[in-house]
Amino acid sequence: MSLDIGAGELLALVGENGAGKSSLMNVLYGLYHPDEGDIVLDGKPIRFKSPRDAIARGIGMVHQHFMLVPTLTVVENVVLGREPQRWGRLDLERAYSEVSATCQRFGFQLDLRARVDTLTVGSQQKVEIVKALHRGAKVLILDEPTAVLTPQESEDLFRVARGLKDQGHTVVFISHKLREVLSVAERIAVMRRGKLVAEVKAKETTASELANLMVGDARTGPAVVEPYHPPTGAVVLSARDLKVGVEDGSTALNGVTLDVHAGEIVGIAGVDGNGQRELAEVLTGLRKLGSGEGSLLGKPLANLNPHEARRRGVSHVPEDRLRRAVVKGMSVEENVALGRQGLPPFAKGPWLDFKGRRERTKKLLGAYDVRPPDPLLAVQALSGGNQQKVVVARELDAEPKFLVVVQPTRGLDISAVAQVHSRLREERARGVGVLLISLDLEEVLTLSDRIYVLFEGRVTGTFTRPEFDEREIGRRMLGAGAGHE
Amino acid sequence: KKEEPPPAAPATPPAQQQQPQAEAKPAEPPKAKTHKIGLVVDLGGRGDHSFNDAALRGLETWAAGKKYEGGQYVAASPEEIKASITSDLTNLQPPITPQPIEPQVIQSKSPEDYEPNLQLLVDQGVDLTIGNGFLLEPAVETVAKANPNAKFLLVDSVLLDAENKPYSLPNVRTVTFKENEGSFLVGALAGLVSKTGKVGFVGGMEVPIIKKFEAGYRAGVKTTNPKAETGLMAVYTGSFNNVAAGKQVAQDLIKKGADVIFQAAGADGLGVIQAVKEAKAAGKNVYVIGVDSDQSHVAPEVVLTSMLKHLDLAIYTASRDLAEGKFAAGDVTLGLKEGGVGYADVRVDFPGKAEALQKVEALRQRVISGEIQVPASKEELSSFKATP
Amino acid sequence: MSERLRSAVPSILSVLLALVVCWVAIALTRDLSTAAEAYLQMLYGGIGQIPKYLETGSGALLARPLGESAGKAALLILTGLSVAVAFKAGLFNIGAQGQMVVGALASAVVGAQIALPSVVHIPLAILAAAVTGAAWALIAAALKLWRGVHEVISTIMLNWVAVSLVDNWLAVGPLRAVASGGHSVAGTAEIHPTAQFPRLLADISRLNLGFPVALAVALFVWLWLTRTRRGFETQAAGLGPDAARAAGISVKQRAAEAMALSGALAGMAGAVLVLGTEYRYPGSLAAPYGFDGIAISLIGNNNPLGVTITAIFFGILRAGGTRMQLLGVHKSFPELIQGLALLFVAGRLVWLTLLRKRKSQPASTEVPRA
Amino acid sequence: MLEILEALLFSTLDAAPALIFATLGGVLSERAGVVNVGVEGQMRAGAFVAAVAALSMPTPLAVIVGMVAGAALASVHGYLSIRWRSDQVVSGMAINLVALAGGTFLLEALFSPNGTPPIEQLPRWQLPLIQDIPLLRALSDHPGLAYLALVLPFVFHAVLHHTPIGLRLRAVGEKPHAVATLGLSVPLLRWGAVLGGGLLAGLGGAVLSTAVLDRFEQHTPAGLGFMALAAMVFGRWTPLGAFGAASFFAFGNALRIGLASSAPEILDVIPQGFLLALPYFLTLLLLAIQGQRSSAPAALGTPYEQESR
Ligand SMILES: Nc1ncnc2c1ncn2[C@@H]1O[C@H](COP(=O)(O)OP(=O)(O)OP(=O)(O)O)[C@@H](O)[C@H]1O
Ligand SMILES: Nc1ncnc2c1ncn2[C@@H]1O[C@H](COP(=O)(O)OP(=O)(O)OP(=O)(O)O)[C@@H](O)[C@H]1O
Ligand SMILES: [Mg+2]
Ligand SMILES: [Mg+2]
Repeated sequence: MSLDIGAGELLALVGENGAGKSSLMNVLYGLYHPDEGDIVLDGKPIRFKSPRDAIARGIGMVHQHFMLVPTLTVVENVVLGREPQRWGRLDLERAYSEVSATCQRFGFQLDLRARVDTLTVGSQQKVEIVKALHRGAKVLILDEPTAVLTPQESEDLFRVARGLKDQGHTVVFISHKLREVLSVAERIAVMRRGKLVAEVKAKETTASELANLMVGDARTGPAVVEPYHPPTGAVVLSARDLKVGVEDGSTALNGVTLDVHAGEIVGIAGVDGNGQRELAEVLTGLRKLGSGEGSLLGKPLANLNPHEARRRGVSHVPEDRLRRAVVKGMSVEENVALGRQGLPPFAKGPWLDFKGRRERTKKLLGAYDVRPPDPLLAVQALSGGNQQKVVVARELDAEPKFLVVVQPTRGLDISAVAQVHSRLREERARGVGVLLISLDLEEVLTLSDRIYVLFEGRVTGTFTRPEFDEREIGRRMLGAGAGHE
Repeated sequence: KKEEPPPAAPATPPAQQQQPQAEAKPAEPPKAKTHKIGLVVDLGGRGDHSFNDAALRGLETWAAGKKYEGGQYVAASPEEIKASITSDLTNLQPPITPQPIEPQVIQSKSPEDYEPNLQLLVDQGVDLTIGNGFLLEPAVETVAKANPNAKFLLVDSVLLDAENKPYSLPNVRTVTFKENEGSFLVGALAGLVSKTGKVGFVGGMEVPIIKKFEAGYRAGVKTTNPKAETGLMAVYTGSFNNVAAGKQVAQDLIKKGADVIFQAAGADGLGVIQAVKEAKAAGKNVYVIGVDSDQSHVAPEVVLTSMLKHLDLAIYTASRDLAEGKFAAGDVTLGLKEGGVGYADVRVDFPGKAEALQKVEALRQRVISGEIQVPASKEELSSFKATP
Repeated sequence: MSERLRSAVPSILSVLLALVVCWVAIALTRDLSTAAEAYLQMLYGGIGQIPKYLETGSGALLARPLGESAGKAALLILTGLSVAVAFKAGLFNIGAQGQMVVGALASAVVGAQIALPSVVHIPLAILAAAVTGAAWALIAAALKLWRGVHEVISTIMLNWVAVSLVDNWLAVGPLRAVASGGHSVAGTAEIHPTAQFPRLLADISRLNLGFPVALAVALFVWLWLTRTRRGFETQAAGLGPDAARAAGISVKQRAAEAMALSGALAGMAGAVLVLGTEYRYPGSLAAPYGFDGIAISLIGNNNPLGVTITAIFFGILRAGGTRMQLLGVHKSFPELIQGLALLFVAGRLVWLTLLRKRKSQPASTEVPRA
Repeated sequence: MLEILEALLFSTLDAAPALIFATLGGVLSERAGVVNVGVEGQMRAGAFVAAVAALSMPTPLAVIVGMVAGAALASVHGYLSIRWRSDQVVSGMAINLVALAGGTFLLEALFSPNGTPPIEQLPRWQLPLIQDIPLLRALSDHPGLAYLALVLPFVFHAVLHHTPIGLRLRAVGEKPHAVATLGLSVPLLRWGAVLGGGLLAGLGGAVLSTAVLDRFEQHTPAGLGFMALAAMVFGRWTPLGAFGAASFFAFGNALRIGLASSAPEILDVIPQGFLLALPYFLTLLLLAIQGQRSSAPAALGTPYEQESR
């Protein structure tokens, strides 16, 4: 793949999850090494052995996942690796004055002496940028900088980005939020499956054109228009005013009220980090409910634990596949048994039933087209998509009454996505209540009968299929309508 | 039965080792039959400068006239043998002379190895199997019962039955020592040598046998220096294999004014000697009393004397008896009278040395004559009347 | 089956390499023929003097060494399983030594202080050891699960506490054996004959009930681990605690159970020692069987079968190693071989990289970390 | 009374240095994120090699050779855990077992099973002024390394908190990936820390065989390395905490010994075994109260993989 970046431009890089955006930027930054190909900087081909070389050439990067040392102070984080010294001593005073000079120059306001883990995410983002600028970065790469920011903070960030550009810096930023890409960037590069598929001027394109470019021709045109399925059955989940705290003391869910009926797919839309994860965890018993009431499949929501949840008939396709869904080091068939290890056909009394397990696994692997269909393979030897198929197969095979699926198609190819979607529809037809949590609004819009929008742990909007309004949902996702509840 | 070549002879090809004795025996001159004697040492092992080295000296140096170097035996020179004999045994009649004996020593790594190690020696066809140390008592008992035709020597303990009552077996000779009597004499000397009037005792783990040393020592101090006995500092390190612990304990005693310290603490005792040596180097006038073997060589400038426990003699005697065909079972107790305990030559000088030694010698005679009954336990000590 | 065999390859190679290195060490410090003879003697000491047996036909020549090897192997099987079971639950139990000490003491006390018929006495003494060992291990488990204290640190501390309290207090104080006439005896009072493991070959050999018990326990652990739902859950909890929790498995409970079982196994090792050969708590356990268990477990791939085979192998080396002393070769060789083998096993990934032929065999199937 | 205190102080000062060095070695390695349960083995290597070297060279030089031996053993740990990302606890335990058996083997092969021949001990320093002042004179008459042990924790603290290398060290134990993105080499930093830890542990061992004793004794260091681990955790992975904890352990031990000679009645009430167990018991108690997670370096025990997120 080839990509040219001009001096002093504001370039956006877009593409689906797993398209290779971060990988490309990590190569540019010297963290990964290209198997083939060259990086040409100012006309000369160069090789970066490590980020040190990239930094020396004026490239700075803010990573998708923050690269800050939480126990160090802001100033320590900023100067780490190029510390001012005096007689071999770390000259913190000079560090303060230099860093605050940098901050001033670019208009950042930061408490330099605070420990990084006491800062808000927005401030941490700023520390990351200061870190890069302090190293004299002329090219600044921002990998999904707004994913965890509030709109306010995003605004701030883009103001900074424009300012940098005006001072002659080059800014490359990666985002999934087409709206902000269009408003901020000058040029937009689109990646798909590790390839550059298009480069367009921001002024000459639209969001839907971009989306088409991103997902490829297979999904051009409006998504399949689903008929509305009004809920057919009883309420499987009824939650009232759920509140949940997280480890750092903040509130993740701040009064969520929602219902799921049998035979409907309820989607949760929202920007990452607005309480989706905690909601899923509460409903599957993985997290203790702070306050609020609810009933799940006829019994109270309080004191739910994962075992109890499974007993009631809750299935869960978690978001973090390798951590939560499969046990690395176990075989595919053992992973298929996970969650129902004590029930037939996986067990007979206290004993494991190898024959039953093998047969069931083979059946499922065939039905879900898992490749290779080898029940004895270590699960981590399967590709990500096939792992996900195994997880989905296992969770649906439990014949749940209530299904919580989070990011069910992340990293899957198109045919696999289609397969998972049709399975979810089948479940709905079977009378299962499905709660679909996805960061991919497209997916939520495609599948859901009703949508709740989550923002900062509150429901900021409820929509039913006939009245789906993508723009309005997007507004609610960014906080509009907060406080109406 | 079969005869095997010396254990470590490298010249012997492996194949030869398995030759049946039927072939080997006719080659032997019938008169100077070589006796093989096996010795199992306890956990302290070779090179402890004390208990096990005493046993090894008795077997290897005295009885066999050999020394152990780099995993094999070489002949020891007459000078070396002579130098290893403490002065109290130089006039022994008949004098210590090497016998046609081949030693075979096995070291143990843990208590459960004692029994197989003894059995291994029996299986190797040794003529006498020695278990050194009371820790081996149960193992010697078992193996002796299982091999009624083999001869055994158990050093430092009698045989004890399941209720821990002494009994005997027809093929086992046991030797025990009156450590309290030897300790009594070094205690008396300590009382005489001490300038500060404070003396110390360092024991290893608090087991009865070490208590016996302490009791005798206390009695000796009480006899020559009653005040020092009341202030006597006795500390147990809690181990027999921690040199550093022994050193630390001794340092503490020295700081508190002790100027003579008697140690009966295995390897920990080497730490005691170390501490005293360092204190001496720092200008203090302090002495240490060694145990079991003459430990003067460890630190000649500070070892006042050593309480000798002649395991070496006991083993040598049994070996000689065997060589002469006189080995008999039975329980032997060695005290001052029998020359089984004593104290090593006092090689350091201190004011009033001659006089002090005279007094100690006088006490020795009184113990031998039975006039003084040296206490062997705390209880006996409390009723002990010191008569200087 | 071939998969399992393949995963044993690094261990086998490690042991072989360790054997070679030690052989070279003997050859260097002595000479070639001594080195060869030493290994031969070790073998004789471990599995019996076969040539001499063929000559004399005396069964004791085989039975005795085998009995010793079996005795060592029994101890190593149990401590090895102890470490392995904890590993399976994602815990590193360095405390097998301490658990063995308290277990040994408990069995010695039950064996000596209570009079019962043999059929009840032996199981009771084993049970006492297992329960005490389990309780001792559960302290570490509790600290880990409630207070986040890493089990490596807490079990090391607990080892010291056990040794201090048992060897320096109980065994020389309240529980000390008393001999008449001021004679010295080591350790606690002798256990009643009813508590002693029967000798399987009468008096020829020390082969006793301990070895079959250890094998039976290994079989039990294997069944539990690979055939039961509980064992499956425990392994899942060890390999992927988050996924296991999401699957409705109570990870903490499985970890505590595994740790208790681990402690019970180490405690039983203590019982095998006391009831099988020592007949008393011997004052102190001079050999660090608990630490050996770590090596055995890791070399045996943390799997009951592998542990059993490894333990028997090193049991033979240990028992046979004594015979090396007949040649004047050092007594430390079996331990050295074991230590080196563990070191080479720790470099498992090096082996796998050297051996990697199959791509689908991921290199990251490593010992689970806690 | 003064005499008792003096004895206590002296005894503490004499026993603490080896533990302090070893603990600092543990701290150095673990602050960089590499678990170091191999301290015991590294100490043993240091003690043995220093004593052997001192047979043929001046003892101070031999101490340095001993340190190098500690580092050499640590490098095996480093190779397995940094280069090959092996489980760090396993590889640490492996070097412990190898050092234990290997030390015994070499000792038997080269000398006698119980120890090396005596060597010339490190000289003890007589501090001129305080030598005759009661109590204070307990500070005199220690080997030079004892004074180094009193200073080094503060130097280490200063380096950790006031130098660039210290900053990088703290960072690499907390978040190696962040360090990598700044162009610093995580393996290099970790190697440095592991080798430095080996040097310090080796020094701790060398102290035992050249200053505390005048030979290598078969059981050295007799579990002191594990005690150093406890001190490290007790001291919350900080140099000064390590210093405090190691001194506390040494003091506790000295107190136990002092009690036995000064107040033997106490031993009638509290058995010796209890007192021996006390430091370990206290460590457990403290860990139970404060919990451990809070203070350990965040990336401790996690192998670093370059291309992972
Ligand atoms: N270290 C790695 N080794 C192998 N494959 C990797 C590695 N890191 C990422 N990948 C794979 O490379 C592909 C591109 O990943 P990358 O992180 O660049 O995607 P992205 O476009 O940034 O996606 P997202 O929007 O989710 O951040 C993905 O399929 C990913 O699984
Ligand atoms: N650790 C591994 N060791 C050996 N083979 C592996 C490993 N991981 C993946 N593979 C194999 O490599 C192939 C490609 O895996 P990868 O995860 O890159 O697939 P992918 O192209 O991302 O597919 P998907 O879209 O399903 O995620 C898989 O078929 C798998 O069998
Ligand atoms: Mg990315
Ligand atoms: Mg008996």
